[in-house]
Amino acid sequence: MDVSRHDIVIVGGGGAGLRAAIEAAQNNPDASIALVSKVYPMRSHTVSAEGGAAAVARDDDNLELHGYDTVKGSDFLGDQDSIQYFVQEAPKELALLENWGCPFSRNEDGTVATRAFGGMTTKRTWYAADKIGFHMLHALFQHSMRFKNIVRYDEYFVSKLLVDDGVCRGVAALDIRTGEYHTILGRAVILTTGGGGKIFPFTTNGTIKTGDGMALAYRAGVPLKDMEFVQYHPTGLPGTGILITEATRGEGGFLRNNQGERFLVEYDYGVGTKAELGPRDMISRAIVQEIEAGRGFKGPYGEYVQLDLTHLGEDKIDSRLPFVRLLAKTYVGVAPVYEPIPIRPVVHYMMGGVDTDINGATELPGLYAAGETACVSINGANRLGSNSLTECLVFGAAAARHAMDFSAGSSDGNEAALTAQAEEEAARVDDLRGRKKGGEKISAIRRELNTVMESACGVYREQGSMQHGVGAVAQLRSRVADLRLEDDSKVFNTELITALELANMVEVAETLAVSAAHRKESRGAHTCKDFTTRNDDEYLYHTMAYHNPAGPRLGKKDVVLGKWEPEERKY
Amino acid sequence: MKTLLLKLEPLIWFMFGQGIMIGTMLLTGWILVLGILMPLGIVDPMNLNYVRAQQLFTTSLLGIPIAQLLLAALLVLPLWKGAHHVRSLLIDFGGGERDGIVGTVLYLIAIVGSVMGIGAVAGI
Amino acid sequence: MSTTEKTIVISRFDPDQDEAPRKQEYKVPCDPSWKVLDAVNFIKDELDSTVSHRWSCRMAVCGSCGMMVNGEPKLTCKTALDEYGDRVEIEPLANFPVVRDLVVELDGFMHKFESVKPWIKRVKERAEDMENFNEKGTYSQSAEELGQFKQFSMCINCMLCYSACPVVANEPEFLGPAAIALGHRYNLDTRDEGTEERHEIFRGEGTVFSCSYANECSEVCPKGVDPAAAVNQAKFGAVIDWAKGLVLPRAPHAAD
Amino acid sequence: MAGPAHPEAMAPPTPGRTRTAPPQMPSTWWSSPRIRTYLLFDATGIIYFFVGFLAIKIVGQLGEGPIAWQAQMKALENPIYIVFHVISLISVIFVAVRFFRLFPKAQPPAIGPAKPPPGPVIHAGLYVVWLGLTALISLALAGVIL
Ligand SMILES: Cc1cc2nc3c(=O)[nH]c(=O)nc-3n(C[C@H](O)[C@H](O)[C@H](O)COP(=O)(O)OP(=O)(O)OC[C@H]3O[C@@H](n4cnc5c(N)ncnc54)[C@H](O)[C@@H]3O)c2cc1C
Ligand code: SF4
Ligand code: F3S
Ligand code: FES
Repeated sequence: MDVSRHDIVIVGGGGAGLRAAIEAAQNNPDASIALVSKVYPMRSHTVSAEGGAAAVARDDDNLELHGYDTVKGSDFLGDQDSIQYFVQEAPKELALLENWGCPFSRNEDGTVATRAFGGMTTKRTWYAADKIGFHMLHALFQHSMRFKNIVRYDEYFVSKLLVDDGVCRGVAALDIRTGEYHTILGRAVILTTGGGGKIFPFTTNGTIKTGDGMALAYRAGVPLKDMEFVQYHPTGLPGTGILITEATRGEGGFLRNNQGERFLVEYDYGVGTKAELGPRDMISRAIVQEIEAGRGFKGPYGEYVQLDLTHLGEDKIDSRLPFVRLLAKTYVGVAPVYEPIPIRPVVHYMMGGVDTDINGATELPGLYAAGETACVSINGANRLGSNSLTECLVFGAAAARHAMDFSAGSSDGNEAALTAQAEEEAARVDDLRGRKKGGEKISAIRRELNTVMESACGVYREQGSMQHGVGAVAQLRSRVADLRLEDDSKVFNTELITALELANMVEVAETLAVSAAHRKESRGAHTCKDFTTRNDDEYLYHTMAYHNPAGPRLGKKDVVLGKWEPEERKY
Repeated sequence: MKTLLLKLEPLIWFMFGQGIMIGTMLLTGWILVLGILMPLGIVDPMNLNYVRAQQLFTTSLLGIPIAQLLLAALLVLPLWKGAHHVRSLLIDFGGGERDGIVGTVLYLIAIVGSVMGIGAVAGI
Repeated sequence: MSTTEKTIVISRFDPDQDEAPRKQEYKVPCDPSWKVLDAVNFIKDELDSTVSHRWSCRMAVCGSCGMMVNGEPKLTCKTALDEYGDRVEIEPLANFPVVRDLVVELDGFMHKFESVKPWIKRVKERAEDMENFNEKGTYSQSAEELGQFKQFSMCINCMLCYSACPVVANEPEFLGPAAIALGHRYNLDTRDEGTEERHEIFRGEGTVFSCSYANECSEVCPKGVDPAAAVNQAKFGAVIDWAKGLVLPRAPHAAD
Repeated sequence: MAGPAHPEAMAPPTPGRTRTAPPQMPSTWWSSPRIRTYLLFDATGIIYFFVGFLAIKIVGQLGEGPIAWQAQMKALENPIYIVFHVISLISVIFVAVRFFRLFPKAQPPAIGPAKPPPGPVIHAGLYVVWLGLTALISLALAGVIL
């Protein structure tokens, strides 16, 4: 088996992974940084982010306000030390991104322009028309090419963390091209593998978002934190789940029901005066209620409401939202300049993830995490739109700094033991490849998983269906062991990859369902019909899910408060 | 040969660009009258008899032999457009490997033609 | 919704078993709302899980799902299946070595991409250069200056243009449309100072002058980048800098 | 597919890690009207070569004296020459139309501080110059002016 050695290994080439790689490479020109990704970095799903990235930029704004908005958005479950660090680093990180060539939209005076976003008191979202993620990812990727000490492993699938002597010292990665395993050793590992929206049927997430990093850490004994909090984005296209950015509302778009009413204004859904600029969880709930009240439209992919941009005019749509125009035209055949766009809430983002401290460090020495896969936590029970791209930058960089420090003070570990673990993993996966026994089909299990998760952990949740979901997912986990794989070729065997991903998804879904069923309150994105209010007395803590062969074992972790006291979350 | 071509590529491209632009603009009227209308007798060829042709092609403006310059351009530039496009046509049909030799030969033809053309104009 | 049955022909190649690519036909019940990619995914999910292809975002932005559809390079997640008749042929991108089925070799492309030095190059690093920044730490750039290169920054690296370009097919060294467009994008960016160096690269091995302005790249580009415009603008700049270089001494190069 | 592309087309800088099938040209290489137009455009290069050398010969005969010139003008009445010139005229017009369409976008957005005019203006301008020059040259050759 090929073995290579680096100072640190970064798993994932999205916004967080690339930022981490650049930080490490720039500060340590002599260090060797491995960047391992299952797709070429520019294909990472950061590419799809549309709206923008938040950081204080205007004179009428300040860090305090950004911090408060974030804490309030998180329904007071976000850690306030992390949030303060986050808002303070945010402007510097976005300025760096600008220096590296990201084509941000501009104001008249040549400064970077900002737009309004849900839950933010003022315009603090930096944008590049409606393709910020694409531009951010490409700017980072292209900038990273400058550093010759970043060694890329493109299209390598990481399926196991190598742990020796209680320290994470590398990864076992399947070279998708050859079908052979490769041991990639480093004195520290950073997971930046993104979210896992593909657990759900309707999602804005791409097919590569299967929660791999969460599953890797989880199996290595690191707890997953706050997994029950899944963000539904209010405006996805029915059918495909393709995102129509929140910036449509930031720029002044309206939501309408089948009566033509702006229901967020006409009825009281608790978003108050913010109406369309309310936070995502609340607007998603409002839409579901609107539909349940019989004021939705019927369509081939279920009921929906409308997002009306017609009053913005063609010029504004073309300059600020050109991608939305294209997406609506291509995927639902609607011209937003003249007609409203059909939309419905879709799964968008996972607030929870690998538990880390403010430095990105996990409980397992040598293992770090950043980006959507991590839970620092600044997002708490509900993320504010445009905070997560900035989070990738801020905590990607922080994790890299701390991982490099750790790496400098650590030893190489026992190479033979580490390679042996990788050999074992290679044998396991080799066994899986093209095993023409077993009765389960990948696509069937995936579909079942999707159905279960939607009914158990939707916008509104009920104890009954959640409990049922827990049982159903546990069953799916045992059925995954009985997958039938047809493809026995080594080269670019995507069936094998899909099988590994499915196993990860099921594992992550189980922690999600179990965490959700346990939280008997309504907080942020977790809305229980049986327990409709927030219960700070009993549930103001982070849910921790630990790996356990029989199913996740739950624990608690204190929320870091101190600056802002919990209060009712009203907009 | 490929390396030499590579070094001269900017110059070649410049000549080609002039060929396609100026060459085309000058050729249209030339072909129309000299190649079609006069031979068909629609325009009397005597309008361009030896004496008048001599006169016309040596017209100068403010001491600049403007007609001769234009004529030189008309003769020389199309050859560069020709050479370059024939070369790319041959590449399109799978001639990437031979390109060094083919290109060199074609541009040599263009160079020889250019010298002949300038000679012809000077000889009027 | 009613489906229509179409015959989807997929080009198969497995280096372990096949000497050369072969065709395989599938009968697929197609929904009228489907994109071409949906049909391939249906085959993968329901009919034959050994078919290999790349895709991810299914919203025309990650650039991974380029394939030849009835002989033309297409972004399959953006191309409606309805545009085609009852028989649709899907092949891997033309002009690329084929790794497996619909998967092509990307490393040659990545190499070209990287060789134009696609990052902001400065003669002086940011820290030594504060007068160019405002107090927020960002460069000043007007909307108009942004507009000059914005279009060329929209490339999703889907490589359709490489599949369409006749010169790419025959001249392996040619940098090709997307890579040149990318270099040109940085050249037009007011924050960058690496133009002369990139023009030198443009005159090197993979010379921009190889382009014969077929314009096919721009015809097939799904993102309106118009790489042909970039390539031909780049020729102009490369010639000017070349001429300058004949008479003037060379300015110091920007740091890598 | 239409056939193999260059075997090294888009090849990785170092040999790939697994065996690959060689690159193929698009199967529409011959059938696509766009490609045919493009190939025809390149093929006009042959015509330009001939037109150029023919013109050199014509002007050369003018230098040889009145008799040679007269003979040259007579020779041009040969139908083969006429047909060739008709084809050339079509080629030249075809080149102009296609090239003038493609020309504006090849202009850099700024040349130093100067900005070229918008595309459609350049496009129209090229036509004006082309038609103007053609008229001028035709009239001059035909003896109407000068
Ligand atoms: C449609 C959409 C729109 C969004 N809009 C916004 C917005 O406007 N503003 C905002 O702030 N946020 C937005 N978000 C959220 C934000 O884009 C994501 O949270 C963020 O991009 C996540 O980045 P990441 O680096 O953590 O992960 P990703 O970009 O998802 O990257 C994950 C990386 O990990 C690699 N990887 C995964 N598993 C493995 C494995 N097993 N082995 C090897 N490599 C692996 C992948 O190849 C990939 O390179 C949006 C999200 C979506 C889906
Ligand atoms: S220029 Fe267009 S066709 Fe070429 S890679 Fe970029 S987006 Fe794709
Ligand atoms: S198709 Fe090729 S030849 Fe030039 S204009 Fe585009 S690069
Ligand atoms: S799947 Fe991302 S571009 Fe088609």
